[in-house]
Amino acid sequence: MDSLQYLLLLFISTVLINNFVLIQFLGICPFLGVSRYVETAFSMGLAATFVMTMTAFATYFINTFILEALNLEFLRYMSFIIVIASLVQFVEMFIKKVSPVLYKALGIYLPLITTNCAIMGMALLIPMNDYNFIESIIFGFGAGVGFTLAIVLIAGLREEAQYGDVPRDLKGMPITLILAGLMALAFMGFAGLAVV
Amino acid sequence: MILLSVATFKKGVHPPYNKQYSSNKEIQQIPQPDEIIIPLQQHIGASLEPVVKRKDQVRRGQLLADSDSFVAAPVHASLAGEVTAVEKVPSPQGGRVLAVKIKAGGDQQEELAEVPGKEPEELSPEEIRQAVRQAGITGMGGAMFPTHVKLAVPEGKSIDHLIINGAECEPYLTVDHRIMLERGEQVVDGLLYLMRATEAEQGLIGIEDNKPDALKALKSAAAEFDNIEVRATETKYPQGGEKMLIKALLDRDVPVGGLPLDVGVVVNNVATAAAVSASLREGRPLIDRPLTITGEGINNPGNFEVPLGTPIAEVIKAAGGFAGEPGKVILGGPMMGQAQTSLDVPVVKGTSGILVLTRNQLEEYSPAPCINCARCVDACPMYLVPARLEKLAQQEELDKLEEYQVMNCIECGSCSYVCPAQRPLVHYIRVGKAAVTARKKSEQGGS
Amino acid sequence: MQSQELVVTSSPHLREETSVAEIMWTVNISLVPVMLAASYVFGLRALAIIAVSIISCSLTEYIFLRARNKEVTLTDGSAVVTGILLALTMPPAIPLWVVAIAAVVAIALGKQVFGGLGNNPFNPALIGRAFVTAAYPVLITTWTFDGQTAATPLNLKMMEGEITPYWDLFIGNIPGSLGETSAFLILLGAALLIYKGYLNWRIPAGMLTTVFLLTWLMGHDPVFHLLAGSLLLGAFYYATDMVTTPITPRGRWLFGVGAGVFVVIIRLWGGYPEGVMYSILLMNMTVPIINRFTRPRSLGEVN
Amino acid sequence: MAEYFAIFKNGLWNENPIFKLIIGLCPTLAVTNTVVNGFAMGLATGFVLISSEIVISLIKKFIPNDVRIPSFILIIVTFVTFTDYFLGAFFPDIADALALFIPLIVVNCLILGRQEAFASRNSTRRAIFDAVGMTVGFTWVLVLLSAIRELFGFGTLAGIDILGAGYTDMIIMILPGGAFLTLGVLVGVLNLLDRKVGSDNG
Amino acid sequence: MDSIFLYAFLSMGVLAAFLAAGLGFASRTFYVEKDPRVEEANEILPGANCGACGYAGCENFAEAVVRGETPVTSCPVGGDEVAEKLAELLGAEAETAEKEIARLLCKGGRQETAKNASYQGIESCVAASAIGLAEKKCSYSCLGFGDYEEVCPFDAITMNDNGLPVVHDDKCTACNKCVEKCPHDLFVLGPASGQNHIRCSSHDPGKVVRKICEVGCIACTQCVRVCPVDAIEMQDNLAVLDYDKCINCGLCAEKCPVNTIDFYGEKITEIEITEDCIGCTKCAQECPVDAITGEAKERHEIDREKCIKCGICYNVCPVDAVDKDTSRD
Amino acid sequence: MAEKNNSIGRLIITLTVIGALGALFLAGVYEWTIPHILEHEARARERAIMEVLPEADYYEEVTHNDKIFYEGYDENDNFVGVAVSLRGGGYAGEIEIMIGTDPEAREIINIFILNHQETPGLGARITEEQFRENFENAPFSELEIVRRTPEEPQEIEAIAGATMSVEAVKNIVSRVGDIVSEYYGGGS
Repeated sequence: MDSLQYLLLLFISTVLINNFVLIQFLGICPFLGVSRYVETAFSMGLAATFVMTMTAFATYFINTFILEALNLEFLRYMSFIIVIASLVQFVEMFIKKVSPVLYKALGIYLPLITTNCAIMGMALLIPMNDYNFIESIIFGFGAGVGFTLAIVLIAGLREEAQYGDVPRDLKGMPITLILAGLMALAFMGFAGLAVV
Repeated sequence: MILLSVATFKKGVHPPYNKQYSSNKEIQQIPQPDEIIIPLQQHIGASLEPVVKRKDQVRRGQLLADSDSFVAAPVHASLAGEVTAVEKVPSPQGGRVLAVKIKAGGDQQEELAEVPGKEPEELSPEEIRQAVRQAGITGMGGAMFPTHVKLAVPEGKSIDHLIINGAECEPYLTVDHRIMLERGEQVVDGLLYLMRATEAEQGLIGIEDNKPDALKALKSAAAEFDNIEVRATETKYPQGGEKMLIKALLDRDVPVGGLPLDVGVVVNNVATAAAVSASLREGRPLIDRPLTITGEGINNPGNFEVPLGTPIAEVIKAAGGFAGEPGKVILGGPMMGQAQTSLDVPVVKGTSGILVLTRNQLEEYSPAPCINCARCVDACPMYLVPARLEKLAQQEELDKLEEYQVMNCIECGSCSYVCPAQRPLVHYIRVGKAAVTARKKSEQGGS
Repeated sequence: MQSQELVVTSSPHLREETSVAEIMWTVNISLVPVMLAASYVFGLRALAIIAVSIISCSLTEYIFLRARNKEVTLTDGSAVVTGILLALTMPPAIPLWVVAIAAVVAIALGKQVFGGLGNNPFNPALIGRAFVTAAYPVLITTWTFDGQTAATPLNLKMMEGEITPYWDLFIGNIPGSLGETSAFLILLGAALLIYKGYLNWRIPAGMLTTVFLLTWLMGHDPVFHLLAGSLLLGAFYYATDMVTTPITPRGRWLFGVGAGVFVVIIRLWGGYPEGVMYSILLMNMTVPIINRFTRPRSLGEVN
Repeated sequence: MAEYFAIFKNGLWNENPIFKLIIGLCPTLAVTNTVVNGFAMGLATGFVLISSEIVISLIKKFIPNDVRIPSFILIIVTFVTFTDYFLGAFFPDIADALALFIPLIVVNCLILGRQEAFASRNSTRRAIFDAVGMTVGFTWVLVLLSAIRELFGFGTLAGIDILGAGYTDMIIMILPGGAFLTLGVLVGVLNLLDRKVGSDNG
Repeated sequence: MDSIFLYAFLSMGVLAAFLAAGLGFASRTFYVEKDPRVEEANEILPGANCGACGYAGCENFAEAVVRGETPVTSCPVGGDEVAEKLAELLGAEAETAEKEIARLLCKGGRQETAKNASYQGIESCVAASAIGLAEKKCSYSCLGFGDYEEVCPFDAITMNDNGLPVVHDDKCTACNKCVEKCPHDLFVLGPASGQNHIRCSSHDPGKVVRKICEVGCIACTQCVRVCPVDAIEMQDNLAVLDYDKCINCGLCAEKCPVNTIDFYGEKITEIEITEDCIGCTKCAQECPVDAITGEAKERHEIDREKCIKCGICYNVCPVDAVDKDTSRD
Repeated sequence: MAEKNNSIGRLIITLTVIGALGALFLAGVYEWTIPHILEHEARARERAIMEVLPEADYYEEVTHNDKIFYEGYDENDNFVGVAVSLRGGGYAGEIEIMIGTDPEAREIINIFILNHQETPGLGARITEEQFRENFENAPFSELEIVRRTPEEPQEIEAIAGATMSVEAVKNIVSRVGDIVSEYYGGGS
């Protein structure tokens, strides 16, 4: 029971309090790039969440049974990036084969994910925080959900901002950054929740 | 308890009605105009081919133009005289339209079609539709949809209710009110023919409860018919909207993109019903129509029987001319009528009124930004989100416009009426509708 | 016959006699009792804060509009509304320059960068307040009452578990921000707005009910939670800011309930004693999505 | 030489990675709360960029098309790991401050993007100029951004007190929200400058 | 400690081999036939899949570019270089035609055209025409709100003080956006070299036009008659110019009594046949007014009485034996 | 490039070679840098221990039940106290604190914040000398946070605006008594 509550808190904390995008600055590129429309943002978020959960799973094993066992921590970045790259590739292949519909909705976002630093950051944070297997999975999933939440919300706001008369020089990226800043400001309301 | 007995729909607005200017003025005959202009497109549908040419002499009631197409209503001369031109003239709908110009001359005795004044039950639906088409009758509430088309029930559908729209929810206008008072029997008679034509069992007449005398008049006119019911509806705009009236009287929702007949109903205006009666009893084509001329900018507001094609300047003259400086001249009511650029445009079949507002009455057009107050959402009787439609139309997001059901807008103007920021919501929605329609057309053309 | 050209416009040709300015100024008037109470409870300093806030907001708006060659629309009263609402979130002991910074941020980053009135996604006053909360956390959490440092009712509850009597909360004899004193005067102002039809009841109803029910379910004192802090002010004034809230009826319920949930989460488990500001900002963020998924079904639409 | 200079200059303004290309933003936002951090991040990224552009422009002929990207990533990650250990060994303070964002240089689209867009299609000499130009372009915006944030956030510049003791630190400037807002406004201002300058020239 | 080297070598080698095998396998098994231009565009792109363009990866972007959904300049990573290459790839087929420029077929600005009413509402031509409202009496005229100013992606259209749009030739790319947008169909694409333009679209009869517009075509047909190459045709009360036939002589502009026709070119003031004439008779055959006389293989002469100075002889002479003097009108 | 031999074998060889060579290179880097990194870590730890055990001249690392304790001795080899590093959740992330104790007196000598992610200028003020002084001579018991100048040894003065961070430090430090007492008994 206790650990269940702990896992729930870990999840909430990853999604809201330490939101990957708005608080930890991870995955900013797709967050700003693929957030023009709510639909694409949501698909991107789903794809990222899926890959993040899988990555958490895979890198946990690589880290525990190869790197730490063989004292090869210095190969962490290299092995993780290889794992992420292959994983993305395999997932893409798999989806393409299994469901063309799903591929249209999610698959086309997969290539973007290799260079999404939220994935790599998440993979690296797991050994840094000494998470065990279940915690790692929860953390990976939570990070993905947090990413999805942020990217969908900002896509909604951006769609709306198009109707407004944004000053010419602020159009595009600057106004998106300002929106992200204001979102981060609002997310500060969650600060301190974790200590409960 | 009284409230409960009044039929109504949800949302809508309560504009000032201002009917006092003309509501107690009897319908008068307007002096005969010197020249009339008969546009060849006074209906929704295919355009007409003129059957007269320049210098032809025509009699009153003579056919001027017709079409082979089913969805069309022929036009007749409302003045005897000489055809002076067949050319494009400014149309009351904006733009230019081909029209026959006739200069008055000779005997003004009208030429009536030969119709044996048969009772409704003696005629077949098809015969009634034929007669209605020959008389060139269209909806006289404003939309000008050919009435015989409305009456043609497609295979597989059946009509159980025929509704006569006597709501007259447009502010200022009183002509329907007067028709019901003065020609109540004719309206009920027209209703009987219409019911026969559609084989509808039940006739319903809906009248806003601010016209108790009209309610009384029609109740007594319809008293002998069991299958006709006269009901009061709440005085609320747009109670006279077809879909609103159906909702109020029968609680049926007309499907998006559908017609009243999809829910077993046909709705006709009181003036149309009267015209149907006139055409079937007397063989009279639609060449005159009663209308209201009113507004603060008119000296003697009143209700007039006007030959179709009369330039509105003539009607204004008949009503004593402008009071003060005219600002806007509107054909129709203030909520849905169209402002005119010129006084040379003619009265057409759908012209239910001429409203003149003085210059002093007009406010400066200076819309403020939309503040999302959602008053438009709360007012829209069609449950649309006008504020959003405006933005989508601005950005030409056609897919989303369709998703937000822009085509379901009835352009009643309730949203613009309540908008505190004076946003031209209806105008934007029209732009959006036009764009969506254009795209649909080009897609169909392409495939 | 006609001396001047006729005017042509799209229909309708009638308009109800309201305007954005009228709505804004009515909001301002409805806040007068609260402002008077603030200056009675906290002294003239409260008035100084309000004045600085209004002037800074108006000035920023003016500069922005001039710089963008737009019509200067200060008379619509929206900058003044922001100024007053911002001032009411400030603690009485706040240095005036902090108020000015908050005001500039509120109008500049909260409103004008998005194109001015009607286009801002977040409530500008709350953006100003959230900005200075993050920038000067010490100054913004220093509360005074009768010239003494004092803790607000929610602080007292969080730190000491002490509950302030209801009556004090209701009439406003308590320390706190300028606007979070008297529940009674806030209700009075809100009543005016409801009477005029300028306040949508769904949001405050959803928000207050949610807070009441949730705190009660969690075993806290629901009445205290309703009256304490800026909940009433927030529910009636900040959460009902038309620009930053949903336009659909169902969306408004959702907004109110969501804001209520966040208030309770932050108050009971969060790092801050008060969560009204953040809960409204967080819900502001969701408005485009809410609007999208609560589009009313048009008459005759299937599904 | 003029040609090389043009390549170099490109990165400074016309194709400035941050405010024109808008890439590589994660570190830009995360580590720019002090000038020292911003500068160090710029150099670290620059080192990886330069070394990998050199290596890739040298071996580009031997890499089959299908594994182009994975090969580049492997080369990049090697240099990143090197940088990480090097900083940890000799500049532990900086390594601590930049923490997670050193390894994340791997997935900085700036690096991979330049390999694809430039190094794999140009001679080594041209690649060096491109990398150096991009590095300087990346670094100066990083330093400018961090200078603004540090000045308002701590009242200091590169640790030196500027605004005096009477200044109340504006803490938001060093928080995430402040990072987004500052960069947003900064890019806006730079756009304005760019437009003004551009219209004067044209 | 040496084992570290061994393990490192082995583990990464195996992992990398695994990745490579997967990739190679994927690229073969799941090969899909695609638009070759998409492939080419994809080749040009950086391939970093960073998403900065707003699309889901480079391939997605390549598809969008080829479909024309997004401008070639929208890959921020690739910069100008990539944009140029993409433009080259996509523009290959478009380059062949002669450069065209949008032309406005209305000259009736605020000063020239009678005003009918004062319009208040959305300041856009599309909006005004959607409800059939116009200020000017001429229902074919330019509504003057300048929607195209915004529509033009290249800032090539500005509104002048007279309420008419002006196309800036140097910026116009003949993208057709303004042609599509104008609700009165007042824009056409004409060859950039064209110097004659009949700037009216009114099909109203001349007597109507005369009353409402100072510069509207009154259908007097003088231009039709003067045109040496029959490039002008009357279509329902309106003179319409066929740009393909027009030789830019400017005669029609000169003749037009209401100044509807614009001529930007240089009018021939003097023309003569020099001694270089080889007497090929080509000019004499082509002259629309038979003003050239002369025997074959002898120097020809221009009859100044008959000559209309259209310049056809100058254009057709195979040995450049026609001299002309021009002056700007 | 595209025309090159793209056979699977070649793909594998290329990537394998790059990966393996990179790994070899990194192994070398690792061998070269790791002593320095370890040294830095050790030096940082030593500094922290000396900070919290000011009287100590040197320390010895002792492991009890997998838990590492740093015993401090002065130049005369007298035991002056024991330091231990504890972690716990802070406002923004984990906080790691080196705590020096005097098990005899059942008192805390001083603390040193090793790692934290608290808000700069706010929660980060827990690293300041002024705040750490609060813990000098604090007893082995539950500590208390007050919003005034502390009067009792167990009282810790709050930092305005950083309640959560102070609370976190207090919670972590409060645990030290039990941990140290378990192995160093002391006093009564």
